[in-house]
Amino acid sequence: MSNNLTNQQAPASEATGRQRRHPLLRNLSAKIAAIPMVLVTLVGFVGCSVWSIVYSFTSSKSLPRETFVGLKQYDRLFDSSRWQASVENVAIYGVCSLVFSLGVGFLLAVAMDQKIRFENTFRTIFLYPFALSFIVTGLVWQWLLNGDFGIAQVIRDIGFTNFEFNILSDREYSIYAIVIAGLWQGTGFVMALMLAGLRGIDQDIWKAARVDGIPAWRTYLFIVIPMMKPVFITTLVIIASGIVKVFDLVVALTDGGPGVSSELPAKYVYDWMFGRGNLGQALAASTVMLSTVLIILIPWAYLEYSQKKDATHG
Amino acid sequence: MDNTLSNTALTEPHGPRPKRLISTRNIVLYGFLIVAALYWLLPLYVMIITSLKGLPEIRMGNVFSPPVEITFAPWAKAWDSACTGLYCEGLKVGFWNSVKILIPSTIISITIASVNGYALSFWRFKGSEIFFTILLFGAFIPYQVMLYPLVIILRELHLFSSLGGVVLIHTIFGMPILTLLFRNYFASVPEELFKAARVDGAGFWRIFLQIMLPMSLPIFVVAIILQVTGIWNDFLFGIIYAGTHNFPMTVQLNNIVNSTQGVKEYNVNMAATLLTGLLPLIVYFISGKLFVRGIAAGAVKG
Amino acid sequence: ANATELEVTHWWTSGGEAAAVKVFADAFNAGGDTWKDGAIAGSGGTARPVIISRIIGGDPMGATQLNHGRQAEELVEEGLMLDLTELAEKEGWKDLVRPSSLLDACTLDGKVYCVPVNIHSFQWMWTSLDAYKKAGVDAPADWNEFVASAPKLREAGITPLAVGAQTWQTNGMFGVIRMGLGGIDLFRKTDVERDPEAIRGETMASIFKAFGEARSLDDENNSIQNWNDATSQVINGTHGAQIMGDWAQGEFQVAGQTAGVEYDCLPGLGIAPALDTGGDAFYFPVQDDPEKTAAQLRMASMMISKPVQVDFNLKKGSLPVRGDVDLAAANECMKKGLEILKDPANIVPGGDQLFSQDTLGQLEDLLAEFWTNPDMTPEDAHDAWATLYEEAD
Amino acid sequence: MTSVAISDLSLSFGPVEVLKSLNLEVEEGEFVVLLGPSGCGKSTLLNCIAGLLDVTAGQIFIDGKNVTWEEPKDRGIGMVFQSYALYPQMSVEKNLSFGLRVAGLPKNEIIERVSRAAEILQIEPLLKRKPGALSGGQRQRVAIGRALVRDVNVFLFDEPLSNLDAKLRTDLRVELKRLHQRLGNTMIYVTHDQIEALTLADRIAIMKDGLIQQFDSPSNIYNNPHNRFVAGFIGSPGMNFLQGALVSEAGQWFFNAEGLRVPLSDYRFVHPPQEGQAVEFGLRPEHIVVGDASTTQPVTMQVDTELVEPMGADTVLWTNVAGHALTIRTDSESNVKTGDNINIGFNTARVSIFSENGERV
Amino acid sequence: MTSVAISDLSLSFGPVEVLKSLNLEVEEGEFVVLLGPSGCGKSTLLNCIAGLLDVTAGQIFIDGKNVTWEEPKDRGIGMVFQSYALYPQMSVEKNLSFGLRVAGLPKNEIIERVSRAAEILQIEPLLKRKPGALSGGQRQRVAIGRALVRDVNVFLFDEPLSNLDAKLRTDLRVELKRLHQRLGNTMIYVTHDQIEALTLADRIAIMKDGLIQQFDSPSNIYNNPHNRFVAGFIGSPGMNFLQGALVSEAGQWFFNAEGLRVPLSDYRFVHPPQEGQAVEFGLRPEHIVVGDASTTQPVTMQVDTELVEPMGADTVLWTNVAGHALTIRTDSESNVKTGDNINIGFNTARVSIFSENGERV
Ligand SMILES: Nc1ncnc2c1ncn2[C@@H]1O[C@H](COP(=O)(O)OP(=O)(O)OP(=O)(O)O)[C@@H](O)[C@H]1O
Ligand SMILES: Nc1ncnc2c1ncn2[C@@H]1O[C@H](COP(=O)(O)OP(=O)(O)OP(=O)(O)O)[C@@H](O)[C@H]1O
Ligand SMILES: [Mg+2]
Ligand SMILES: [Mg+2]
Repeated sequence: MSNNLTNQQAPASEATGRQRRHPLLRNLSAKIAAIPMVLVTLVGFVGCSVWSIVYSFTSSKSLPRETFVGLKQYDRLFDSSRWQASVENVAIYGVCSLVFSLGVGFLLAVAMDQKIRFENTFRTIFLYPFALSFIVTGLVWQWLLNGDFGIAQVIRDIGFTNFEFNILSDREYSIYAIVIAGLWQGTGFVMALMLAGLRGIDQDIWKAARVDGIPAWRTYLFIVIPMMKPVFITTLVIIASGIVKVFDLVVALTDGGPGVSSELPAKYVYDWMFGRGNLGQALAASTVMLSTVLIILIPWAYLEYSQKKDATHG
Repeated sequence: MDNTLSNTALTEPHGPRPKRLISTRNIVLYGFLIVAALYWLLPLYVMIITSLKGLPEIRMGNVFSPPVEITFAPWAKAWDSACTGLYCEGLKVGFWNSVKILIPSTIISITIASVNGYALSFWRFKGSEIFFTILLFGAFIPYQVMLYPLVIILRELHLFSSLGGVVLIHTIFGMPILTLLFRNYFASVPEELFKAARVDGAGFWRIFLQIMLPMSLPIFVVAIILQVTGIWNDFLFGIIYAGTHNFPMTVQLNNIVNSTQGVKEYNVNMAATLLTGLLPLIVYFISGKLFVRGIAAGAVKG
Repeated sequence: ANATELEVTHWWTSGGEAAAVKVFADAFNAGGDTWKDGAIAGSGGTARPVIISRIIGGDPMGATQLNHGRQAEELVEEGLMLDLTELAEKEGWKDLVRPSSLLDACTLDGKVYCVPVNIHSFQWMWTSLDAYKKAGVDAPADWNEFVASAPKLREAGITPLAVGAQTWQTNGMFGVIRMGLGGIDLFRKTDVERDPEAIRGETMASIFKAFGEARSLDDENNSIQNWNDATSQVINGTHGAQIMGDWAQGEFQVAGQTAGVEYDCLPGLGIAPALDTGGDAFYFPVQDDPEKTAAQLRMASMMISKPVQVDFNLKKGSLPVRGDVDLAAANECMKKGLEILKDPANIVPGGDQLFSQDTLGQLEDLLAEFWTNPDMTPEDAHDAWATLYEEAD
Repeated sequence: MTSVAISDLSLSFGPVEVLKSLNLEVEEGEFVVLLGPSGCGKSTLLNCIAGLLDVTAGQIFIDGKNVTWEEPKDRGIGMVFQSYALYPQMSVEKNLSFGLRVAGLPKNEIIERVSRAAEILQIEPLLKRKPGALSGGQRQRVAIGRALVRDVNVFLFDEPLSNLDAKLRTDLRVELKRLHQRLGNTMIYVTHDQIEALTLADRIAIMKDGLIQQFDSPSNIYNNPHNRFVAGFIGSPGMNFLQGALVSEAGQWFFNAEGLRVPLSDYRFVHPPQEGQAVEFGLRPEHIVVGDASTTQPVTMQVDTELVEPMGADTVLWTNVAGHALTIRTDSESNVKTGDNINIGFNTARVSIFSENGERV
Repeated sequence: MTSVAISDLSLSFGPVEVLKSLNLEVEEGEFVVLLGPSGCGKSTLLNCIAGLLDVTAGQIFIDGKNVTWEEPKDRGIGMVFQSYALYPQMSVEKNLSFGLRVAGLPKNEIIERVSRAAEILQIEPLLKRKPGALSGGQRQRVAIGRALVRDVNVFLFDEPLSNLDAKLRTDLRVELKRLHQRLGNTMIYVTHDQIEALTLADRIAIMKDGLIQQFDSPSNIYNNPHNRFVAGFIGSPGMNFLQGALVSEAGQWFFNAEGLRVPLSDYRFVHPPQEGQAVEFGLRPEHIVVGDASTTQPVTMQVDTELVEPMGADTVLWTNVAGHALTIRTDSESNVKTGDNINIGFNTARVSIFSENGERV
C-alpha cells in the first residue's frame, strides 16, 4: 500500500475545513423535532408514573397530599375482595380476548386469504365494529344479551320455551359478556393485521409446501404461523395494551355488576380516584397495574432486543 | 414439434382440472365466513331496525323482527331534539364540536407522531431508542393514572378546558402506537433514498416534507383511520379537557342514552348511536381496503 | 342587575329530576340571568370526575351539584369554593334550614360553602297497588307483610322486588332495611357513635340474615342498571315493590300516577318511621369575574328562596329544606314525610355526612357482592361489614 | 424414454394468455434449461409442470403417466425455488424431513433418506442449524436436498441462482452440474441468465411470449440460432446485427449494406435467398479475428476503435465500420487503443442471416 | 493533481472497526474502482467520502480542501446508489432539479443544467415521467443525471449495476465508460463484481476487511497480484492454487507438489526464494493451453477431464492432475469430453507464487 500520504499531510494545513461539531449540536434538527416526544415521554409517561407511584404511598383523598402512610394503601388493596375480583376478571378477560381474538382473527384472515369472492364485503363487515365507540358496543350488547328480550327471547320464540341465557346478570358469567362484546369490537382489527401478515408471506413457501405434500392446515400451523412472529408481536402489543386499559366497555355494559362480579382494575382505579375520593388507594392500584405490565414487558423486550442482536451477528 | 401425444388420449385428463363449485372446502370456508359475518352483523341489524321502529312496536315485538311501519322520527329526534337535562337539541350541537376537536387533533397528533417515526428511523441520536421504548411502555399506562396530573399540567399551560388542551391530550395518548406505526413504516424505506437526499443538500425537514411524506400515503391512511375513530369515539378526554363549549358528540350520546325520561326510548337511543358512529363507519367503508394495504405496507413489520 | 350566564353542572337527567332543574333554571332566568345547563347523565360516577377536574384545572363552572358532606371538603380547604357565609347570615339560613344538620354539612370552620336544596331520604318503600290487585293480595303495610306476600306475587308472575344493579342502590336498600328492622337507636349507635358492640351485635346479625333472605325476592336475571328503570317496573306493575329514596316519587308523578291509587309509599318500611336527611347541595366554585360572583350569590339566594323551594321539591319529590314553607300542594307521600320530619327524633343524618365516599364505596361493594352472591353467608357479610365500620373514617 | 411431455399446453390468467399451446418433450436424465426474458412465462410453465397452477388446456405427462390433474406431491417431482422457500423456523434436518413425516414414512426410512441427501450435498454439519444461519450456497443445497429426499425422477428449478453474487453463482453452477451427473435425474431449470443456460443444459428451450422459439443443444443454439430473437438473446456481448439486403452477382450471393459488401461464399442458406431481400446480418463479437491473424480469414475489413474494454482474460472492442457499430471480443494480449484503426476478419460460415420476419435465411 | 485524498481514515460502528487507518489517493479524472468481497467496508468508505457517515479518525480531502467535517452537499461530490434511490413521487425532471432547488439556484440556471444533463444522458423524452415508469437502464441514467447536474468534480457510485440483469449490465457498463471519457471527472466506483472493475477502472483498489490490499491498474492487478487474496479474488473461474514447496536444484528453482514438479525458469521472483519454503502456486485457467498448441509451452503435463462446461464463446474444463484440481479455460472449438485425458501446457512467466503469509514471492 502506498504510504506516501502520511508524509503528505500538507493539505491539512493549507485547507481550512469546517471543524468537528460538538456532539450535542449534531443532528440538531432531529433533536429539536424530537422535543415533543421527549417531553411526552419524560413529563407525560415517566412523570405521571412517578407521580402516581409517589402518591400511592400517601393517604391522599380527593386531592393529592403529601401525607405518607407507607404501605397502608397496598395492604388495603390486596385485602379488598373487589380488587381480587378485578384481578381475576382481567385475567379471564385478558386470556379470553387474547386467545379468541388471535384465534378467531387468524382464522378469519386465513379464510379471507383463500381468494374468496366478496372479500371487500366480508372485510368491511368484520372491521366495522372497530369504528364504533365502546359506549355503543356496550349499549348494543347489553340489549342483545338481555335475558328478557334479547337473543334469549328469540330462541324462546323459536320454540325452546325454557331457554335461559342471561349472562349479564349472572355473576359467574358476566365477565364473559364483556369478552363477547370486546371480541365483537376488536377481532376485526386483529384480522386486518393478520391478513396483512399473511399477504407478506413468500408465495414460494406455499408452493414448496404443496410440492412437499404438506396439507394446508399443517402449513399454516407449522410454517406460516412461526413465520408471522413479528405480526403476532405487534398484534399482541396492541391487544394487550387494550386489555390493561379496558374501562368504557365495562361501564357501558355491566358497570361492574352484578355485585362486583365484572369489575376490572382500570375501573377500580377510576372509581376510587374520582367517585370515592381516595386517590392514594387508586394510585396504589394503578401502581400495581403498572408494575405488572413492566414485569411482563421488560423481560420480553429484553429477549426481543437481544435476539435481534444475535440475528444481525449470526 | 411432434403431435403424437395429443392424439393418444383425449379420454385421459386434459385441460383444466374439473372443479366442483360445492366442494367440502367451499362449504366449510363460506359457511365459516357467513356465520362469522352474521355474528358481526347482528348488532348492526338490531340497531338499524330498532331505530326505525316506533316505541309501541318495540315494546311488543321481537328485537329481531323488522319494523312493520318504518319511521324516521327517532333519527330526527336523536339528531334534533333529544333531551339532556334542559336542552333538547339532540346530537347536532355535539357533531360540530366533535368535528372541531377531530380535525386539529388528528392533524397534530399524526404530524408529531410521523416526525417522531421519521426521526427515529433516519436520525437516531444518542438515547432516541430509550425514549421510544418508554413511549411504547406508555401504551400500557391506564388513562386514569394520567388524568389527574394532566389536569394540573394543562392548568399550568393555560390549556385546560380548551380545544388546545384536548388536542394535546389526544396527541399524547396517540403518540405511542402512532409512533410505532410510522417508525416501522419508515424502517422499510430504503436508506439510500435518504442518503441521496442528503447529498442533494436537503436537511431534516426538507427530506421529511418533500421526500418521505409523499411516499407515506399508506401509513398515513392507517394512522388517520385509527385516530379518526379513536378521537371521534372518545368521551372521557372530551368531557374533561375540552371545555363545555366544546363537548363532543359522545357526551350528548351518553346523555341521551343514559337518561331516561319515563320510558326508555330505545329507538332514539339506537338512532343516536348510529348517528354518532356514522362518521367513523363511513371512513371504514370507504377506506377499508387502503387500511389493510397500509398495514401490510410496513405497519406490522418488526 | 347585569345579566350573567352561569353554567350549572349536575347529573339530574331523569324525567322528574329534569323537571325540577327546570324550576331552578326558570327562576334564575326570570331574575335576568342565564342558566346554562351542564347536565352529565349517568349518575354521579360519571359527572364527579368532570366536575372535580374542571374545578382543579381552573375552568370552574358557575355552580355545581355535589352531595354535600365530605366530598367537597378538600376543594373547600383548597379555597376553590365560594364562601357564602355573608349571604347565609343575611338571609338567616341558620334559622330557616331544617334540620340544621343540612346546613352543618355545608359549613366548614364556621363558614358556609353550599346551598342545601332539598332533603332526600332513602327510607322509602314504593309498592305497586296494581300488582297486588293483579295477584289478589292485600297491599302490604310494612316490610314483614311484604315478605310474607312475596310467594303469592310470584305465583301471579310478578317479581316482588325491583332492584337496579348499581351498587349504591343495594347499599341504600340495606340501609333502609337496617333502619326499618333495627330502629333509629341502633342506627345511631352504629353509624353515629360507631359502638363496636352494636356493630357486631345480635340485632345486626339478624338484620344481615333478613337482608340475606331478601336476596331471593328480586329478579333472578335482573338486567336493570338504573334506579329509574327499576321504578318503571313498579310503575308498570310487573314488580311488586322497590326500596328507593323519595326521588322515585318524581317518576311516579311524571308517569301520571297518584299516591294511594296506583302506588303506595311506606316510609321506614312502614315499621320505624324515621328518615335520614341526605340531600343535594349546590356549590359555587370561585370565579375570577366579580360579575359572576355576584350572579352566583343571586343563584344561591334563589335556590333557597321560598317559592323555588316549593316548586322544586314538588317536582323532585323531595322535601324542602325550609321549615317555613307551605306544602299544601304536596301529595300523600310527601305529607307523610313532612309529618315524620316534624319530630327531630325521627331524623338521622345521611350517609354522605357520616362517612367518607371512600368508606361508602367499600360498603357499597361489600353489600353489592353480598346481594348478588348467594354463596356469601350473612355471617361473612356481617363480619366484613363490621370490619369496615371499625376502620372507617 | 420420455420423462416429461407437455402437449398443447395453454394457460391464461383471466384475459392474458401466458402460455400458448406449448409442446415440449424432455428425455429421461436430460438437463433442460428454459431460457427467456423476464415475463415470458418460464415460471408459469414450470408451475404447470409441478401442478401448482391449473392449466387452461392441454396435457402434462411425467414418466408416461398423465398427471394433468394430479396433486403436486403425487407427480414425482421435486422443486427448488428462487428464494429457496426454506421453512425459516425449522432446522435443516426438519426442513428436509418435514415432507416425509407428513407422508407418514417410517422413522428409520426418513433418517436414512435425510442422511443420504445430506451426504450427497455435503451438508451433514449443518443439519442442526436454522436456515437463517446458513450462507446463500448452503441454503441452496438444503433446498435441493428437500427435493432430493423425495426420491423423485424430475427436478424442477426456478432461477435457483439468481439471488446470489457472481462468484457463488459460478461455484454453485458447477456443483449443480456435478450433482446432475451423479444423480442422473431429469432436471428442468428456469433461468434468464444465458451463461447458466449454456453451461448447464443438455438442451435449451428458448422461450418468448409463452412460446418456445428453439429447443436445441447449447452449441446449436449458439452457432445456429433459428431466428433473430434467439440469436440476439444468446451471447455476451450480443451478436452484431447489420441491416442490409441480399444481392447476387454471378451466382455468388452478397450481403450489401451502406458502405459494406460481404461475399457469402461460405454461408449455408436454409431457405433459398431472394434478390434484394432485406435481411439482418448477424456476427458474433467473438467470431471476429483482429490484427495480423485476420488476414487469413475469408472476409476482411478495417474498423475504427471507439472504446476498449479490458475484461481480464478478454478485451471487448467497440468499433465502427462505415457507420455500423461492431463489437469485437478478443483476447487481452491485443494492444488495441481507443481511436486505433484496425484490421479485422471473419468467416461467413459462422454468421447468421435473418429475414425481415426474423427467420433464419 | 490529487482529486480525492484519504489519510489514515478509521471508522467504527461501536466496537466493530470497519475501516482501519486507510489511505487512498485518487488523481483528477481517474476512474477508480473499489473492489472487494461483501462486507469489507466499500460502501462504508464511499459514505465517508460523501460525508454520510462521521469518521472516527483521519481526514478526507477533496480537491485539496479538507472536507472531513463538511456537509455532504458542500463537498463537491455527486453520488449514485445501488437502488438508484430516485424520489419515487417526483418526475425525472424534478428528480434532477431537486438538489438545485434546495440550493436555491436561479430558475433558468436550473433549467439549463437539467437540459444539459438530459442531453448528455439522452433522457430528454423521459423528463416528465415518474421513476416507476422507467426501465432499469433509464433509471440508472436518471440517477447519474442527478449527480451530473450538481456540476461536481467527483462522482461516487455504490454498485450502480448490481440490481440489473446480465445483458443490461453489459450495456450500461459501456455507457458509463463512455460517459467518463466524455466528462473527464474523477469517479470512484464501488462494486464486488470483478468484470465491472476490470472493464471500467483506470485503477482498482482491492479491499478486504477494511484495508486496501492492492491499488493498481487492472492489468497489474490481474497479472501481478501482490498477494494471494488479490490473486484469488480476481478472475473467473478463479485462479488455480496448488500447495507445495520451492526447491532449488543446480541453481534452478522448482515448484514441488505431490506428483508434480514445475521448473520456474521464467518466473520473476520479487523476494529471494528459500529452499523448502512452503508456497502456493497460482495459475490462471485461461493461461493454460490445451491440445496440440500446448507442446509449444515451456511446461507441459497431462490431466484428466472431470467436467466440461461450455459457456458459449469459451469452455471451462474441470480437470485433475495428480490429485490436484485444475480448472482450465479454453475456447469452444476444443472438443474435449468428460473423462478425456488431455495434454496441457503453460508458461511460468504468467504464474504467481505466494508464501505462506499470502505475500507474492
Ligand atoms: N397470478 C398471475 N396473474 C396474472 N398474471 C400473471 C400471474 N402470474 C404471472 N402473470 C403474468 O404472466 C406472465 C409470465 O409470468 P412468469 O412469472 O411465468 O414469467 P417468467 O418468465 O418466470 O419471468 P421472470 O424471469 O421475471 O421470473 C407475466 O407477464 C406475468 O405478468
Ligand atoms: N450501521 C451499521 N452498524 C453496524 N455495522 C455496520 C453498519 N453498516 C455496516 N456495518 C458493518 O460494516 C461492515 C462493512 O459494511 P459495508 O456496507 O461497507 O460493506 P460493503 O463492502 O459495502 O459490502 P456489500 O458489498 O455487501 O455492499 C460490514 O461488516 C457491516 O456488517
Ligand atoms: Mg419467474
Ligand atoms: Mg455495499
